[in-house]
Amino acid sequence: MSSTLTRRNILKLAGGSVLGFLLSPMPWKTLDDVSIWTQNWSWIPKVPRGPITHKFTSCSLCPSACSVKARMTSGKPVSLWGLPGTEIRRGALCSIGLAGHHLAFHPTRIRETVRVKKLVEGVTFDPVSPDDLVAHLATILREIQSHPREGTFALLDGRPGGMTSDMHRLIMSHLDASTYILPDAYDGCFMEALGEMTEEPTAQYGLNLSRTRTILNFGASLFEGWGSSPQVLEQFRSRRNELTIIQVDPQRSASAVCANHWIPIKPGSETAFALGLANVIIRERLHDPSMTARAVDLDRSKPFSFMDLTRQFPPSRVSSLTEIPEQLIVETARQFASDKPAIALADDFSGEVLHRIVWGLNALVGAIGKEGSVSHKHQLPRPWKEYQQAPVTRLSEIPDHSIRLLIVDGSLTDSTIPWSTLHRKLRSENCTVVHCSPYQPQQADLIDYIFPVHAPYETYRDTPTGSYSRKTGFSISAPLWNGPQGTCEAWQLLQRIVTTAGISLKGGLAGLQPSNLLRSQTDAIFHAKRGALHLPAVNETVPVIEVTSSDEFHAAILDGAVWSDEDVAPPSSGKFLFLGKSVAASETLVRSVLATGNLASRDANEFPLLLVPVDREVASRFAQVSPIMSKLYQESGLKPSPQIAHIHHETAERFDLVDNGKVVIRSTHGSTEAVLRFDGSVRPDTVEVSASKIDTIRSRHGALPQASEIMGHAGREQWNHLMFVRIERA
Amino acid sequence: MFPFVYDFRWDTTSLVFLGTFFSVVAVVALMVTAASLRSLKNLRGRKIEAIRWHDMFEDLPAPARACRFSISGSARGRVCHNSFECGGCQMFPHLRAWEQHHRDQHEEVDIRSLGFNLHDDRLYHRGHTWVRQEEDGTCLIGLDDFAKRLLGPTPSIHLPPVGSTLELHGVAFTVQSGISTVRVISPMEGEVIEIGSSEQDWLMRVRPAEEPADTKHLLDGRDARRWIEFEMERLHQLIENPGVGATLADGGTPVEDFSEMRPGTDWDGVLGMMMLDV
Amino acid sequence: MDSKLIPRGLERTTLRNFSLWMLFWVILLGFGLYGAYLCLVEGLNQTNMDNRFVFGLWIFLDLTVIAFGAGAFFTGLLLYVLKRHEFSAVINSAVVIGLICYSGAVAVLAIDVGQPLRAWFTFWHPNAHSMLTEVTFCITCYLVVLAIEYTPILLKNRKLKEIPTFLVFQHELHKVLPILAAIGIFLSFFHQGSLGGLYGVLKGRPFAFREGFGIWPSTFFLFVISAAAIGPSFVMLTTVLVSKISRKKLVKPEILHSLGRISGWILMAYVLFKSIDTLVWINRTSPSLLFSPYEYYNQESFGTWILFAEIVLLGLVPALMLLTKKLREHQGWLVTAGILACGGIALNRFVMTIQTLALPTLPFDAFLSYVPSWQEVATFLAVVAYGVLLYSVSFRYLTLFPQERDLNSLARERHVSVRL
Amino acid sequence: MNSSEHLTSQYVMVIDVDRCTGCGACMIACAIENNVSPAHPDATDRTGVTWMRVVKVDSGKNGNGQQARFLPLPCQQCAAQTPCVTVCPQNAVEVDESTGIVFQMPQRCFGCRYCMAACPYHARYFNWWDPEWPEGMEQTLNPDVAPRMRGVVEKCNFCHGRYHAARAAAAEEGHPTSDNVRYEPACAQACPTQAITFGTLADEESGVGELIRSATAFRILPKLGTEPRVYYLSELKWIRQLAEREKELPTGEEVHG
Repeated sequence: MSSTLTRRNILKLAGGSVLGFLLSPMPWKTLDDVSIWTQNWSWIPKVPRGPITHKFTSCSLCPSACSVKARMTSGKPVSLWGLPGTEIRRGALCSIGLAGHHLAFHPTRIRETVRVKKLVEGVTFDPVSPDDLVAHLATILREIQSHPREGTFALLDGRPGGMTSDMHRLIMSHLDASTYILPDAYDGCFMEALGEMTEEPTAQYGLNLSRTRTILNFGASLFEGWGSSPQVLEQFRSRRNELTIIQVDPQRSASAVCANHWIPIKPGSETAFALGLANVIIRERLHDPSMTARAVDLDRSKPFSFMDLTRQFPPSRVSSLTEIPEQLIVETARQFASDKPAIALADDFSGEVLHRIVWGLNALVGAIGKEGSVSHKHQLPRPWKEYQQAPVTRLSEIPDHSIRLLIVDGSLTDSTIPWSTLHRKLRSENCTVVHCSPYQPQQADLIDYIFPVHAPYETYRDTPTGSYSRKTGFSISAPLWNGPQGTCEAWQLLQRIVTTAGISLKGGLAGLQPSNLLRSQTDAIFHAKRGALHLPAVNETVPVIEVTSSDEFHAAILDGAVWSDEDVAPPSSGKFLFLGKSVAASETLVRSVLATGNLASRDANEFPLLLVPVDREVASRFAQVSPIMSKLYQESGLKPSPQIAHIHHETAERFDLVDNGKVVIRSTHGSTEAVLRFDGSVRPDTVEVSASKIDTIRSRHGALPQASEIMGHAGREQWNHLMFVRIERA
Repeated sequence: MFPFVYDFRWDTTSLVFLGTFFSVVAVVALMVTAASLRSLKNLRGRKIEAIRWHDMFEDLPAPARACRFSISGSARGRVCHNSFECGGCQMFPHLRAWEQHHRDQHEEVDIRSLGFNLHDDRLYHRGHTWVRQEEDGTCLIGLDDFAKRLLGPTPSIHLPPVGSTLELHGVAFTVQSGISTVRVISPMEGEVIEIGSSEQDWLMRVRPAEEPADTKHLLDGRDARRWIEFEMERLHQLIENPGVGATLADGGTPVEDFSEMRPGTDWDGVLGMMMLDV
Repeated sequence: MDSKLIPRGLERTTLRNFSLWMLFWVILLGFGLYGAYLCLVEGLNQTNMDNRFVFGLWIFLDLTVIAFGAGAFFTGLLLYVLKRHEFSAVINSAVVIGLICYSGAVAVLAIDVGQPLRAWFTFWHPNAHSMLTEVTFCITCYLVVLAIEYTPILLKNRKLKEIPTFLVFQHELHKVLPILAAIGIFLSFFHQGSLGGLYGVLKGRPFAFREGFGIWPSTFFLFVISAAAIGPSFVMLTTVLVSKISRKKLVKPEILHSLGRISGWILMAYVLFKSIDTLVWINRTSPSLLFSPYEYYNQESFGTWILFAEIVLLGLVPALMLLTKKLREHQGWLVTAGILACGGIALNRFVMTIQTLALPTLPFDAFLSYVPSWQEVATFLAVVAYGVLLYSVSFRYLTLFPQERDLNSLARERHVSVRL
Repeated sequence: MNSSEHLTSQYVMVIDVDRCTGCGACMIACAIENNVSPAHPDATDRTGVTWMRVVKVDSGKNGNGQQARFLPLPCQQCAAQTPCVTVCPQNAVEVDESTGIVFQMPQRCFGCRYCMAACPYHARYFNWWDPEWPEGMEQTLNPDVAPRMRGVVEKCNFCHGRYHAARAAAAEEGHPTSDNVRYEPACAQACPTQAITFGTLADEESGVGELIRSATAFRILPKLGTEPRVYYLSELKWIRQLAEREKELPTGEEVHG
């Protein structure tokens, strides 16, 4: 009985305490705290606070060099917006530019000088002291100076044309046994091919597409989302129906989607197609006599003539090579030749041969130097003369196994650096390669040291005026962040090495800093007294002659002003070459042309599918993009994800592959895993694989861009290089 | 959630919905509180024994609940729904009268049924206890032979202290035999005034709650005889040993301790079933 | 050893066997809980659900399990409201099953939501227009009711009832059970219904959208009826299963038969209504949204066979089986029919959850697929294991089938009456 | 095009499909503006967070006749029987009557994802992971928008942060806080071809009123009766028919949304 009583008491006690607890504020407080805690977790970042200001500058990621208005919180950029600026700066930032202020914090950022260790399980980056590196390189440089036969010093400039390039050339002009190298393909080399074909190689050309009626596009970036022509975008925006865009593209790129006509061409047969068009134009006498009159090698005048070449590409043959109906070829040619002004464009990385032929087409229809096509423009006024600078050498012209010390300036571009060709040019043993880049390189196998340079918006940087601007222009991207300790520009490394090596630099180059370099540049422009200055803050344009002092000019430039040059009179009627300068050059060209179309020999059973590298624009142009680009590449199907390959379902069925299935893609160069997606727009017997090396956060976990995995170096350097693959279920 | 508290929506749907919800909660809460309060009342009002008996009676298997008249053969297959409280059973008077009328007056009572001593002066309870009314109005209570054999030779019996009260069908005392303990159901209501000593046959002397003690629910020797047979039958079924049934049925002397008959049966269960304690 | 806990006169297997049996399920439970733990700590990225397949295995499990749990409320209805006393033989078991199903479902829901700690916001800022609010409120209340209904069964345990407080409390609770049962029926009606409404109201999902009566789409009522239809079947199935495993007669066969019969009638009604509903949907509702019903079934994996299976194969057929006396009274057929019926309802819940989400709504969208991750499956198994454990313990130590004692001396009763 | 159900004070977005080049600037601008983090390594096109999502829509035909367009898909801000609002169990979604903006309260959402099942436009996104920015990048977060956390649903709200900023600015200039201010969502600002027009019907200058009445205007799945506040323009018949489901549809295979 007593036990029952105690039990009852215990129950009473328990009940009472529960009741008491409920009546106390404690449970409610706890609930409240829980709800508050569940609404802001400590590990979710807090947003920055502070005064909101704005800063005007411009984007240096691609030659379009858009004007930018940066929104700053307590002096740090939180967003970048395009400014509707002058006609040479398209004020609409692309997705990559919009996230430009992220690039300083990219996961693959290199923050200190490192030595690259290649191990079986992969590469590692071990920090080294920059001074030691400079001393080491200086000794090598000294040895090179004393024994040139032992091998030379070379510097490869990833993106030529800016102040940085000038500095490289100026400094290198003081060195013996050293060459300033340009890659065979780089931003704007399509336009430069034109220079090769006229008798004024130093002439600058710009595209003037505001009144163009027909654009025949061989994969140049019109609507890929970056580096697009402001005039074309403007025409597209205003929905004026004058412009007809014909996209010749093996894959339905954004440009193909937006174009009026998409010609899904068989990969690698673009040159044949272009020649087919030329053939029709000549046969039907649709060409422009004023231009062809200037042509040196159009007909019979030389052992190799353009006409002979085109004769070998009648529509019937071209149709079989390109798998495009004959009728379509003829119609395209007629439209291109009749609906003028017309211009044919080609991707910078589609190879010299195609460039030549495409310019040939343009010449035929008289598109050169005409309103609405290609126009001349001034050189940018420089503070130094051409002769002060080291000459420009093309990589292909460098003798094999000659380079002992190589410095690569990859501050703005990475994936277009022709590592394999460089490999051939390097001395087989005892050679040193230094890569100047803000980020871990895509291919580190040749690199010995990586020297950290500024990421975008960490220093003053100008951008060479791009092909799409018809006038020369100048603006700079100003630093929005302070770069990590010890980062500088590539030319400053060179400067240090040279001075450490005890070689004296003339003209005050020794003590030159980015700031006074910029100043001398702006002064040069100011004293040219040409063109006008657009001031974004007030959205006004003032002629340079009205600018009172060079200080004012300089200050304006620092505040994001854009200088644009004046128009240039139409070009002199100089001679024009369709093929090569020399007979030999012409011969090689013709040979390589004739080689196109008959596809590289391969075992059709071993590698039955043709690889179409997509999203080449990003791959070719940008050193790195913001991780936020995952929105386009990983979190939506908008841009081709490096992890996803596209194939036509009928092709897939033939190889018994399923939608969304994991597959292994093999080529002679290697293999990679991917998820296969069906897409009705993919050509039969091809597979579309991303060529871009989009480094979303995912890439921290080792996902490499696929095309580069399986295309090999050559493939990466020239996209028109054909690559065959085989796909198996993983 | 509550009116006037942050973000309460005053539209009809919300009001109807929350109204219903709160009423449901209210009803549930009410039910539980009611139950708890009544339990408290019962605990104080000493209704525990009654409740235990009633709940337990529900759980007893049908044979254990067979009506006394079905045992005596007057009302075949009748099962008691009144937890053996014949006093409160409306059928009882009729059946009793019917039985009185039809019973063969000359049938002599064999007080040695199946080797069990049945005493004519004792009234038996279905829980295998007996009651003897003394001249002085007190009653003696003891375990019948059947129970003794169920419980074996040396059961330890825990009797209540003198002065404690017994309730009808409450626990009179507990007996421990081997591993199992059984509550022995009190055949009557009253106060314990004396505890029987070991040499005596009875266990306690009780002063009944009312005079004369209500004995309707108890069986006289005559009924008891049929009842014992019935109980033997139940026992056989429980320990599943037809053999025993046979030997006992023809009046052979049964063993002193049933538990020896069939080792390995759930003897605890058997005890519970037979002594009406589950 | 634990014999003092086992009700007197009920035979149960030895503690050793029991422990071995339990051990297996405890291990499974542990594994499942690990999966659930990952989902809670790492987040729902552990599952294979995504922005398009927002519900998966778990919601399907919830809908099904709650439908199966309907036996609790329906038996309550039969026993307490319609006064069919014979069903007191299974009510305890039904209550335990109900408790298991509902607590299991609630537990899984708690893992399924992204921020479980905020779950109570639903009570704090309820949106009375949302079917999910209705579900949440009703299920929570009903779970409480079930817990209360379970208490007396628990307190009646041989050892516990020796404590007078418990003895008396369960006795008193027993008296108010009818009212609680009535409330349970009310709640069940609404949440079974609103579970159906959950999909029926989705106008953005023309495959699931249904017109209705008042604020409730037809699926509301279909879910109620279907749940009522298989509730008894499931009780019947579990009873048979348990008696097979424990090798005991638990209830009189007639009770199972009448459970089957009731199930059959309601299932028949369900099939009828479901067919009408489907016809209306195919010919009016869906076309009015410019969705031709045939689009829904042009995936071979989700072809029209699914509709046939749902209505005829696993609806009409078991209904007829249960309604034919001969088949019903043959245990084999009875069980088969029961399984078919339950399968049919499970399939219905599957279609409502999975197919609804798999089908594209946007015109330029593709058919989606989803395969649960191991964490999801593990959590699913945890619920099963939990159910088996709770039921086993209850069956061993509590009186789930009051007739069990009788039936184990059924033969004798007859014998006795002969001798009298 | 019926627009009677929109109050003139409510905001409307008009997207010119023929002008969209699929560059994705709107998606990036949106993510930066609203502090949406870069993808988790394991995120896919079905577990990411893209308030603004540009999908490639296909005419279905194969070969040369084949046509495609890019279709930006933000939250359609449904004006009538807004599906996500009615289903949310805890009033975490609200429609601002004056602006018509459907607003998600992430701090109240408990992640049941019922609203996502209800949304016919799949414009709602669940945070399957906690948001994560590479080290240092959190300095670039927009001060006007709080980042969300794992386990809650979020979606486009017509740049609510900008709306409030504009309201505040207007108030400073002494405009009555009642009338709706003019502002521009990030996507509209970022679009290189100005394909996105935004404003209230009352605001004549914005020109949305005129656009939604134009013959080329259409909305997605109008028959559902959700009366989206996002309109599309296109000269192309096939895309309009596709969006309105007026004819038999291509099978899933050729379609890549």
